Amino acid sequence: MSRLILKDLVKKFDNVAAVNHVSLEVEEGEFVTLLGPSGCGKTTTLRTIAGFYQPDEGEIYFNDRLMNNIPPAKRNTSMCFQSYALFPHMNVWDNIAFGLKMRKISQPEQKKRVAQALEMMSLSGMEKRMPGQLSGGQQQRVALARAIVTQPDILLFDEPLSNLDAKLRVQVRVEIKEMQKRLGITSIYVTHDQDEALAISDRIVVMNQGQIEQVGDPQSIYLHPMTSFVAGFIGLANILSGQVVARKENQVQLELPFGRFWAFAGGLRASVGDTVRFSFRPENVVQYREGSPNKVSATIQHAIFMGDTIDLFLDAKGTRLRARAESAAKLKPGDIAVFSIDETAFQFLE
Amino acid sequence: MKKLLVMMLAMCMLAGVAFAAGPSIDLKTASWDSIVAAAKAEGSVTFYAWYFPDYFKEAAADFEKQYGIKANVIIGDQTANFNKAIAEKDMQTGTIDTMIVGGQWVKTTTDLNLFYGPIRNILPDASKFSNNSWELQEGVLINGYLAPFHRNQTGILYDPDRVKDPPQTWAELVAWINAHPMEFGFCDPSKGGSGQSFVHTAIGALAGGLDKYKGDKELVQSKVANWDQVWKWFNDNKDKMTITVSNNDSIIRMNGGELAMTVAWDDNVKDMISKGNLFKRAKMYIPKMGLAGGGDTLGVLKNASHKAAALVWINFIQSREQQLKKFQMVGAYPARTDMTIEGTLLTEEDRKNNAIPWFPAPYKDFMIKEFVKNVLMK
Amino acid sequence: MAATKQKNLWYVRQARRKRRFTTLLTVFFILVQVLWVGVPIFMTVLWSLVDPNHPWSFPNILPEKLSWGQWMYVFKYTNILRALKTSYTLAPCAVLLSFLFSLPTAYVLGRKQIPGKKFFQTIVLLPIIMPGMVVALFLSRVFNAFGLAQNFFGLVLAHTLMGLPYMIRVLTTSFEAIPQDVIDAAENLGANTFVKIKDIFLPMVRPGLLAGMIFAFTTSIEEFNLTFIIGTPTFETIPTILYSFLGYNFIRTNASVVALIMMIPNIIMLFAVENFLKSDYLSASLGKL
Amino acid sequence: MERKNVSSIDYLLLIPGVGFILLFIGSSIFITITQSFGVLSVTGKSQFTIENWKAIFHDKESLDSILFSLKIGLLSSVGTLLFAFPVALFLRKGGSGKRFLASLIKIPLFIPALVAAFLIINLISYHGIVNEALLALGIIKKPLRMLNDKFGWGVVAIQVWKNLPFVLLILSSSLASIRDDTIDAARNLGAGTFSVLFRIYVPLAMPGILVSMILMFIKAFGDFAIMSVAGPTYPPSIALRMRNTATLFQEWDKAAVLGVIIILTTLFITWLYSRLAEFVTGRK
Repeated sequence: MSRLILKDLVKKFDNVAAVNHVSLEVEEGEFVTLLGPSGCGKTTTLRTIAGFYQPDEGEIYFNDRLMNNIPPAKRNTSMCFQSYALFPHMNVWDNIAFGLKMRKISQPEQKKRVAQALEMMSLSGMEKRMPGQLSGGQQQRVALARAIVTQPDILLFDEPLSNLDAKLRVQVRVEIKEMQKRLGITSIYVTHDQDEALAISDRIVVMNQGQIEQVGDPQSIYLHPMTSFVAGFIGLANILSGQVVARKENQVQLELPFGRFWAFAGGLRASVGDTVRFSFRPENVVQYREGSPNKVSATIQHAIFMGDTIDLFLDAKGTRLRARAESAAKLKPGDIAVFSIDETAFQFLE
Repeated sequence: MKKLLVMMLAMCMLAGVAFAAGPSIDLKTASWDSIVAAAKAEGSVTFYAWYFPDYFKEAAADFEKQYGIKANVIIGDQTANFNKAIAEKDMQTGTIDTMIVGGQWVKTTTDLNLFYGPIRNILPDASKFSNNSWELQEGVLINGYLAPFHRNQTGILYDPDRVKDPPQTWAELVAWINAHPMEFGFCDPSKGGSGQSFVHTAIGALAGGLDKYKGDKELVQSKVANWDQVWKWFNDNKDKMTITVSNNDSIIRMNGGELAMTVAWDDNVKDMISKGNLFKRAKMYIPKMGLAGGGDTLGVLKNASHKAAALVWINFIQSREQQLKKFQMVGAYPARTDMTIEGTLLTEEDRKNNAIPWFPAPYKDFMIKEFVKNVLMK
Repeated sequence: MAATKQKNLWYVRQARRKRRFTTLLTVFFILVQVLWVGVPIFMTVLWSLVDPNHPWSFPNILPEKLSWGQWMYVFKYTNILRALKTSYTLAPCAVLLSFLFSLPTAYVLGRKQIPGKKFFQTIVLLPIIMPGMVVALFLSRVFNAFGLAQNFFGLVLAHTLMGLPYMIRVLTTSFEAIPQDVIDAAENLGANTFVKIKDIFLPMVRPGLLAGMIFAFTTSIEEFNLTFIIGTPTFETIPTILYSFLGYNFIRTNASVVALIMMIPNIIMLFAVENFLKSDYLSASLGKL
Repeated sequence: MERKNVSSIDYLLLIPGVGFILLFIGSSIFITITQSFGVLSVTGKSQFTIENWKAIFHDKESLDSILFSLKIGLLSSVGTLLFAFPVALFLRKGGSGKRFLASLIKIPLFIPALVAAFLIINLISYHGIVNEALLALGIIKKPLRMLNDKFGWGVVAIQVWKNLPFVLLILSSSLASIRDDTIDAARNLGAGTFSVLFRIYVPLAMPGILVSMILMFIKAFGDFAIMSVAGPTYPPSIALRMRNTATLFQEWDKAAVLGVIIILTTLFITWLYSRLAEFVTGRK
C-alpha cells in the first residue's frame, strides 16, 4: 500500500500534451477516480503511473520513492484493462497466478493466494476454463482476481466496466468498491461515466484537456462545481452569467434577462457591477409555492415524463432553462407556469 | 529435429569433401589389366544418365559383382546433367566421372572440350563397333572421344487394326495422310529425334534426295535453297497431321486412339509396351523411303576423379552380355556389330535395307531451326 | 388481419423457397466439386494401377487388369525413394530456418511502427512475386560462384527463401493481432522481456506459427524451379522426378504413381490444417472486444 | 502497435528475414540485369553490349513467346476470377453443407502445379474422360484436340483448376469483410439482386479482386512447369524459352534479356495494381 504523488506531470505525444502539468496526491487506501471525456488525458495519466509511458516532465512518487525510471514490471501496480487483457492461451488459474509466478512466490503460497482470489471473486470451479469460454462478467472477475492476487501497492483501473451491460455494471462496481475497502489498496480508477465515478470514489479528479479541473469528494463535486466544465460535465446544470446589482451580508442580487434573483454569495468576492458566471441544477428550479424566493414565470416548451419526475425545458423571456417537477404536476407544453430558484442553489464558477 | 539438423550438416560436409585420389598411371599407355587394377583401387564410379533407370540399376549391380567397384548411377534431367558438367568444367575435379552424351549435346560438349580422350585406343572392345560410330556422331567429328553404346532406329509405328496396308513410299504416305486426316503424327523436331527423322526423310523426298549433303562440314547455302518446297508441303498439310510434343507423347497418343500411325524410336516403343503404356498389337517397320537411326554415346569427363573406373564401366556397358541384357530389358538395339538380335520390332531386313544415315550436323541444326521458323511459327 | 396473415404466409413461403434453393445449389456445387476434383484424382489412381502386361488403351473405357506393377516398378527402379528422402529432409530444414529467420523480422513488422515499413513488407513478398524461373536461373549463377549449387545446404537456403514470405506474413499478422493490453498486463504483473517472449508472444503467435510452418512446408515440398535448376541432377525431389516423367520421358503410368506419391501427404495435410484452423482460439477468446 | 520509440535494434531484427530475401532475390536480379548487357557474364568474356537486347527485339520467336505468355496470364487471371467470384459469393454465408463444400474446393490448393497439370492432361486427352463424356452426351461428333492445343486453352484450364481455391480464399476474405448491414441497407433502399451485386459486392470486393487477378497473372505469366508440360508446340512460354536459351543453347546473355523482360513486366503489373488499388479504394 502506498501513497501516490504526482508532481507537475507532463506527457506529450507528437508535441501535443496529453497530460499537462498534473499534480495530485492520493492517500494510502484511498479510492480516487479520474473522470473526464475521452481524450482528456485520464488514461494517459493512468498508464504513466503504471509505467507504460515515460513522463516528459514531472515526477511520480510511490510513498517517498521516485518511480520515473522504474520499468512497469517493477512497480508493483496492478492494472485492470478495459479489454480485460486476459491471456487467451492460459486458463483462469494460470492467468491469475501469472503475477505470482513473476514474483517468484512459492508454489504452496501461490496455490493459497489464487484459491483465495477465486473464492473472493466467486470464480471457484472455473480455474480450468479458458478465457474464451467465459462470459463478459466472468472475464471481468478473472481480470480483477489477477490484479489483486499480487497484493499490489496501487490498483489501477482503466474503464474496467465499459464492456459490461448496464445492470452488471452497477453490480460489479459495488463489488469493486467493497473489495477495495476490504483490502485497503490505494486505487486509481479511470472512467468517463459520472454515475460510476460518483458511486465508487472517495475522491474524484475531474480532468479536461490534459489538466485537472477540480478535485473533491463526490458530494462537493456534484454540489459545488467550481468551473463551468465541471458543472456541465457532471449532472445537468443551467449555466448562466449575470451582473451583480446589489450585495447584502452574504447574499448578492443578480440581474438576469428574466428577472432579479437573490443568491447566497458563498466565497464570491465580486462587487456590485461585476459580471459573474454561475450554475444551478434543474432540481433546484421547482414549482412556485407561496413564500418561495426568486420567482420565475416561463413557458413550457417540452415536458418529458421520467417516471418519478418530469424533465422540463423552459423558455424564460428568451433564456432556456431546465427544471424539474413532480410527476403529479399537470404540466404540458405551451403552459405558462411559475417556478422558484432556491437561493442556496447558485454555484459561482471561475 | 535437432538430430535431423546434425545429420543434415554432416551430409553437407560430406558433399563438400573432394575426392583426392587420382590415377597414378597413364591410362593411354597402360595395359587394360593395369587399368582394371587402378579402377578397383579407385573403388567407385559416378555415372550420369537420364533414361533406362531400370537397366542401369541392374547393370550397376552386375558391375559391382564383377569388379567390386561401386557404380553410382544418377538418373537426372538431360539438360540438368549437361549444365552440371558444364558448370564443373573449370574445377580441378568434378563430381561426374562418366555420362551419356545425347545427340543434341555432341556438338556443344565437343566444342567445350568437356571429355577425356581419345578413349577408342584404350577400350579393348573398340574394334567391335563400326568405325564410323567412333568417328562421327550426329555429323560431328568425335575422333574416338565418345564411345558408342547403343543404336536406335526410327520407324513407323502403327495400329494394325486401323492401318491395313502401311505406306512404304513418300507418295503412299501422302495419300494415306490425305485419306486419314490428323491420324498420322510426328513429334516436334525441336523436342525429339523421331520428329527430326521424319522431317529429314521429307527433305529427302521433297528436295531432291539426301546424297548431295554427304561429307559436308559446313552448310552449303545452295543445297538448302529448295527446302522452301518442304516447308510449303508441311504448311499445306499441317491440318492433316498431328505434331506432338515429345517422342513418348506420339506413342501415348497412339495408345489413346488419337493417332493411328506415327514416327517413333524402336527402343521407346518397346519400353512403352513393356510398361503397359501401349497396346501389344502395335507394329513397327522402316518404310522403303528410309528413316534415320541414331545412338547415344558415353564419355569420360576430363576432370573425372575416377577415370580408370569410368573406362572399365564403359567397357562393361559395351560388353556382349550387357548389350544383350539392355536390349532384353528396354529394347535398345546393341551398338556392337558382332552380334545379331532376335525378336526385334524392326526386322533385321528393314534395318539393313531401309535405315539411312543422317545428313551432316550443320544441316540438321539448320533443319530444326527452319522447321520452327517456317512451320511451327506460321 | 386476414391480409396480414396472408402476407406472412407469403413471406414464410418465400423464405422456405429460398432455403430450398440454397440447399439445392449447395448439393449441386458439391457434386460439381466432387467431379471437378475427384475425377482427375480417380483417373490418376486408375492409371497408376494399370498392369504392365495389360495396357490400357483405346477403346477400353476401363483398364483390363489392375495390379501394383507400376508402383513396384517406380519404387524399384526410379530415384523416388531418394527423392522422397531429399524432399522430406529438405522441407523440415527449410521450415526450421525460415522460422528462425522470420521470427525477429515478423516481430518488428507486426509490432513496431518503423519508418519504411511498407517498403520492407514489399521486399518480403518478392520471392512470391518474382517469377520463379528467372530467380532460379540467375540465382544459380550466384550459387555456382559460392559453391552452393548442387549442394544440400544451398538447396535448404533456396527453399528457405521460398518459405520465408509465407512465414513472415503469417507471423506478422499474428504479432499484430496480439492486443497491446495483454502485453501491458503481463508487463504490469512483472514480466521481463524473456518472460514476455516465452509466455506471451510465442504462445500467442503459435496458431500463426503452425499455419506459417505448414505453408512453408508445402511450399518446399512443391518447389520446382529452384530445385530443378540448382539441385538437379545431384538432388532430386519429388517434383523434379515428376517433371522428368511428364516431359520428354512422358510415361503416363509412372507419372501417375509419382503424382499420387506427391499428392497424398499434401491432401492429408490439408485436412490437418482444416481442423486446426477451426480451433483458432486466438480470435475466439478476443471475440468479445 | 507499441507506441514506444523505434530503436536501431528494430532494424537489426529485420535483417534475418528482409535481409535474407534482399540478398538472394537482389543478387539474382542484379546478375540478370548485368548479364543481359554482357557484364559479369559467366559464359566467358565480360563486355558491355546491347546486342543481346537488339537481338531479342528483332527476334519474332521471342516476341511470340512474350505475347503468348501475356495472353495466358490474362486469360488465366480472368478465367479464375469468373469461376471463383460466384462461388465466393455463394459461400459467403456458411452452413454445414457449404463448409464441406469449402474444404472440398480447397483440395487443389494442396496439389502441386505439376501434379495438377498431369491430372488435367489425363482428362483432356483425345479419348480422355471429358471428350468421352461430351461424345456420350452427343455434344460433339468427334473428340476435341485439347492437349497441347495451339491456343493454350489446356494451360488456362490447368491454371484455373489449380488456382481457383487460392483466388477463392482471397475473394472470400474480402467478401467476408462486407457487413450484412451494408447489404441490408442497400436492399432497404431498393436495390435488386443485380444492383446489390454490381453496386455493393463488386466494388467492395475490388481490392481482393485486384490482388487475386494480379497474383494469378504473375503466376501464369512467369510459369515454366505447366507450360512445358501442357503448352502448345509453339510458341514456348517466355520462361520456358528463357530456360532453354540458357541451359540448352548455353546463351546465358540472351536468356538474361528475357529474364529482365519477365521481371519488368511483373513489376509493371504490380505497380499498375497498386495504382488501381489506390484509385479504387480512393486512398492517395
